[in-house]
Amino acid sequence: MGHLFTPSIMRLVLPVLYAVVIVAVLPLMAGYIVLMERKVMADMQARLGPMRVGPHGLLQPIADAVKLLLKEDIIPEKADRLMFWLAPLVSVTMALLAYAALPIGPTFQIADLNIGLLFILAVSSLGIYGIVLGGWASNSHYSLLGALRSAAQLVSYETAAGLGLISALLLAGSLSMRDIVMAQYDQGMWFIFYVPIGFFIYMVGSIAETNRAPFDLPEAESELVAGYMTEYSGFRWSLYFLAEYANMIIVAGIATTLFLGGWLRPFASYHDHMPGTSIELLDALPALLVLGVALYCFFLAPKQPVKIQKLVMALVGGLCLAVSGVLAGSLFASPAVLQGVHGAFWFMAKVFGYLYFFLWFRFTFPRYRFDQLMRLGWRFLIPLALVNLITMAIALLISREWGWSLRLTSILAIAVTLAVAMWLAKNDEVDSVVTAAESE
Amino acid sequence: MVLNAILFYFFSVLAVVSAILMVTRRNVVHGAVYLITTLLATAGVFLLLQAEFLFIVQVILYVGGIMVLFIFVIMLVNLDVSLLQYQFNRQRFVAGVLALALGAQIFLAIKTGQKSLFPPSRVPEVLPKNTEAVADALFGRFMLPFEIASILLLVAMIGAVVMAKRRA
Amino acid sequence: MANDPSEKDPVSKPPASGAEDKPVAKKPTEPAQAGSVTANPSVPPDAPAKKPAEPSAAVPATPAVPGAPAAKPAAPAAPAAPKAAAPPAKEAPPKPLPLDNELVQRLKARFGDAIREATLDRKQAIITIAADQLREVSRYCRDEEKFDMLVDLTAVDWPKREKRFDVILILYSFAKNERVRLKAHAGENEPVPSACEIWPAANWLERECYDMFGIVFEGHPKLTRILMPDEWQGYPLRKDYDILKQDTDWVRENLGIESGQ
Amino acid sequence: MSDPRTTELTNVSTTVLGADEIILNMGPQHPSTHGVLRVKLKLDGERVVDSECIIGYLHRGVEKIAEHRSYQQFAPYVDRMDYVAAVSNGLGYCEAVEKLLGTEAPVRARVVRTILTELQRIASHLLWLGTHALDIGALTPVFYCFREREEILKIFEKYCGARLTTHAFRIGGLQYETYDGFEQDVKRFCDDFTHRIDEYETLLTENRIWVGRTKGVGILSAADAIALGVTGPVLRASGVKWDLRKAMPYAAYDLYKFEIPTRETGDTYDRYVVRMEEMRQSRLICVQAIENIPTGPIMARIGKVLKPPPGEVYHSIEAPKGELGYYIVSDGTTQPYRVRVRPPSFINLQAFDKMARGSLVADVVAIIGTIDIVLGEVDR
Repeated sequence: MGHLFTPSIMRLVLPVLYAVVIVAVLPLMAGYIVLMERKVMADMQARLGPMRVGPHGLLQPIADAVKLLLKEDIIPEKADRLMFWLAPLVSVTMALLAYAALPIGPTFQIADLNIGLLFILAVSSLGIYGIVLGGWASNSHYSLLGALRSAAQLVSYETAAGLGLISALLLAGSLSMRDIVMAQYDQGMWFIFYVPIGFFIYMVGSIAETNRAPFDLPEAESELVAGYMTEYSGFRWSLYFLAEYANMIIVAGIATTLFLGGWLRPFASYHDHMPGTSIELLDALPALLVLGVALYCFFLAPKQPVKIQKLVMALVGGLCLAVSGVLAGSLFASPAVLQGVHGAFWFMAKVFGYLYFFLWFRFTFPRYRFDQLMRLGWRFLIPLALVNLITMAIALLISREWGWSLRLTSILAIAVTLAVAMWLAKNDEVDSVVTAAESE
Repeated sequence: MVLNAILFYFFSVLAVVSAILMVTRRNVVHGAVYLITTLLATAGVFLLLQAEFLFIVQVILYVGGIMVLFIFVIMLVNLDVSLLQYQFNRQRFVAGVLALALGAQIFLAIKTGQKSLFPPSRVPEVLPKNTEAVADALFGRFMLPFEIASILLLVAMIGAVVMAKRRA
Repeated sequence: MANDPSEKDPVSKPPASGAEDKPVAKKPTEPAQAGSVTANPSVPPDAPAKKPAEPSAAVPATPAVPGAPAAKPAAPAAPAAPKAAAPPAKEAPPKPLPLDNELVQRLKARFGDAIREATLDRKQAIITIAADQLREVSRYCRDEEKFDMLVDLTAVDWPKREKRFDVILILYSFAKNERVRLKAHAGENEPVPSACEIWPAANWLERECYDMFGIVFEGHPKLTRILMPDEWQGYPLRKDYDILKQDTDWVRENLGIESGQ
Repeated sequence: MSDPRTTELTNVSTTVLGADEIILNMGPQHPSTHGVLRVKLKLDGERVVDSECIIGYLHRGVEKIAEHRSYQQFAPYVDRMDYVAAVSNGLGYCEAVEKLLGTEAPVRARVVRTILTELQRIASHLLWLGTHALDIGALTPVFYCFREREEILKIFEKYCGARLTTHAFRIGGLQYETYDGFEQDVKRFCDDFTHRIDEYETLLTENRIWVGRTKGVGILSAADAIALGVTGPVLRASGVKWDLRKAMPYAAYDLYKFEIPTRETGDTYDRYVVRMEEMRQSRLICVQAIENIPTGPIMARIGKVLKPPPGEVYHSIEAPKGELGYYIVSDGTTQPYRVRVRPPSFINLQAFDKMARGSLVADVVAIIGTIDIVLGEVDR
């Protein structure tokens, strides 16, 4: 039996185990992100959001999932059957495939490819086929119009997002996601502080890439009535839905890894200890946070109107308590375990923080018109990303050749890029007036 | 090592079959999808040769970029007209000759290159990171061809923009 | 309307024309209102909604107006009379009175007998004109008289008269803040000249008139039904079109039910 | 209205986006056509080449019914036309019949009528703002607007028992005295409303995307507006300073001071600014009116059976959508011989084609929103 655990086998079993965990957890997480979105949206719109299914709507995602499974799955009569079946499949597989290289914790990573970032970018760019073929196959010119629009949007914003990423890669020097995080650990500074404009460009690019918020033109409800997803229903539609939210998590994961220091604890190099113990001050934070949540759940439990809701709330409180126990327990375990568990917590915290911005944008901004969207992409974001790349490279060069500290040179680079951004924005306004006049 | 051979044959058969399917389909979009599978299969073969940078470039460039524009054009062009047109194949003879010549060449390559039909078994333990290798080659020894190629691309892009501007 | 400017004498403002004298609480706004009315430059005092009684009253005051027809009909005096003695609520307001002010005179001078009659009903000017001159009168009203907005174009069906339809055009002039109502009599299938070139607003209004009454407006770019289904037979707003009547075969064919009721 | 089932004009082939134009049918069931309006757009790519509005789906023959009802019986039908601004419909009709009878509502009735009509204007503009922003993609304003509109509807419900089709007024004045606490409710609403509007303004007015989506979209020049008979905020946004409440004061409008907001270019953004300013002015009127509601009778002495002497009258008011006019012909009986309603939405919608031509599909949705039409009034 011993040979079963030889390194080569273990190298195979562990990633498969991680993969199973991710594929299993993902739909659940996507469901709860939907709930988070509806609750945050309700909060911003002076209302309560789902409250009926489970305490404070906590069981709503399960209800949604069951509904989607039971819904009738209609295929339009003149649709292209093969494509209609294939399109959502392509979307979902590409979205799930991209998780292969995502470093959730120092050890919790399916495969540490030395071209990790490129692999994720490549695979998520294949997601376009799901949308384009879906729009084509449903054979109604509403969805075709929506599909073509989203293809054009994805292609143009991928460039912008890619360039935004490269400016962070300059600092990291390697494509492997692990090395990028380690680089941020070695340099003791998250890359967002060195190249904030790159982060901003990537954020805008990633929102456009996942068809969300001000850029959700392809399924703009009012004009094209749900764009390429119009003809889909039931489980097939939920595949698209899962793909969209999986993409959102990937995009948030990439941003966290590259700009927000992946699984690193904030102030990773700060090593002050709790008096008299070997526990670092900041390491206790996650446990305390989750403990707070647990207490709040227990506090709410008796207030729930229905008995079952009291039970579920208590259950959720217990769950949080267990998680905080694990987090606290790992404080005393070996550093590897500590890093693994806390790393995963910090990674997830940053991902959800990033997603909060997604939701926030969605509820405050109206929708861009298609030509404005394209103009923003090609005439503002991509040139800005190029300029940002060049100035960052120069800053890096100066700091390496003349020994100035990277912080100083990066601030200079940021200043130059901001100046260019102002100039670009100014004549962008002039153009938008011109095009408005043209369109008369 | 056996896994290597299995994967190799899987990818190559997939590539050949989908290439044939691509040519024979009546519906153009199905053809495009089979073309994509062919490209992905060849990318798989690159991976087997441990050239992962090439694998990624193949996936991003061909499948992620060029094929998207292919499908874009297919959808924009009004296809009913092209379906009705008479599929000319008067050049049946020329096509035959060309196929034979190509076949002979490939056969010769296999004959002289490798003795056995199985791929070599040398799998070096630690692999040089070939992204860096490609980068060094590109910016090191082949600096000049790289610059010429980039200028060529630039000219092509400007040409496209000028033509589009005039037609709009 | 108590606050209807036309009734107001520039000097005093009768608080309300209600018959009995109501104990009106001390209204701080009272003086302001009187003040606001006269002081409000944007509402020229002599441009109330209705044809003002004043100007016609003012005319006699300046007999020196050359060429004014010598015998001023008693009309201008008449409207002043009822205002003084507040009519008891029961007694109805005066019957439509013949109207003769500059606008009517200019129109008569210009179009002669095409202007059939001009009356003042409830202080609103109504000028009846010959149907075939409709387009010329409208163009004249818009260009010279500056009635630049066609407020409404509709019709009234008087089945007992031989020319059964009244085509009504309500015009409004921004400059003079004044309304006038042109009325043309049209027979059953007698086409009426369309006012589309003069006021583009007439397009849909005439289509609705055609849809509801069957009046054909010749010169209209696309005279088709606008509210009813295109293949509907019959014109609903005609008096002889009973309220329960329906185009039963359209209903049966399109909606597949026996009848709407 | 062409036969709904045969949509022969929609030539949908598998690849539709060829060089030739496609016909895109929006409606009659479409989330952003504010009711059953069908717009047939001829598109060249994304640009609108030609548009045709097909209406009549909600035609109930209100004018035909009027000829078979007595004057008082017809009053509730009037609320069903522009069901978003029922109170101002009622005001127009009651004042028209009062003018027909030659009588006039007492001062107290006129002041209360003015307050309720101005509240209704605010409610109608709030509903417009919410749905208009929703069409353009801003998800949040609609909830804020409906929260304020709810306050107004509560006041209506307390006063006349109904929220939407209120039938609040009677010919000759009011049937009900104002409930006690009416002044406090309106006062509380007016005080609270100022910073509510500022909330919407911060959310939208300087929002670059909102400005980008509305500036220069659906432009209507002053000359076109007047020629097309357009009235209301759409006309004022094109630069014509004209408001019936000032030009021909009715009810108690001449007792209060308020401004008429106008803008110059007449695009969607200007109409947005004009309507927001109008809401502020309406609030101002309510504040002035609520300070001092004159006491006195609320009903003129016109007796139960109304038999207006033969003749005709045209009376119009400034409804939230534009000039709402009633042309009533009476033949001396208790039933009107003919009631013609001048519907502002119907005539304003006619300007849609001029605004939409040359714009993009996404703008069509914004343009329908900015004209602020209610299909009940368009189809009558």
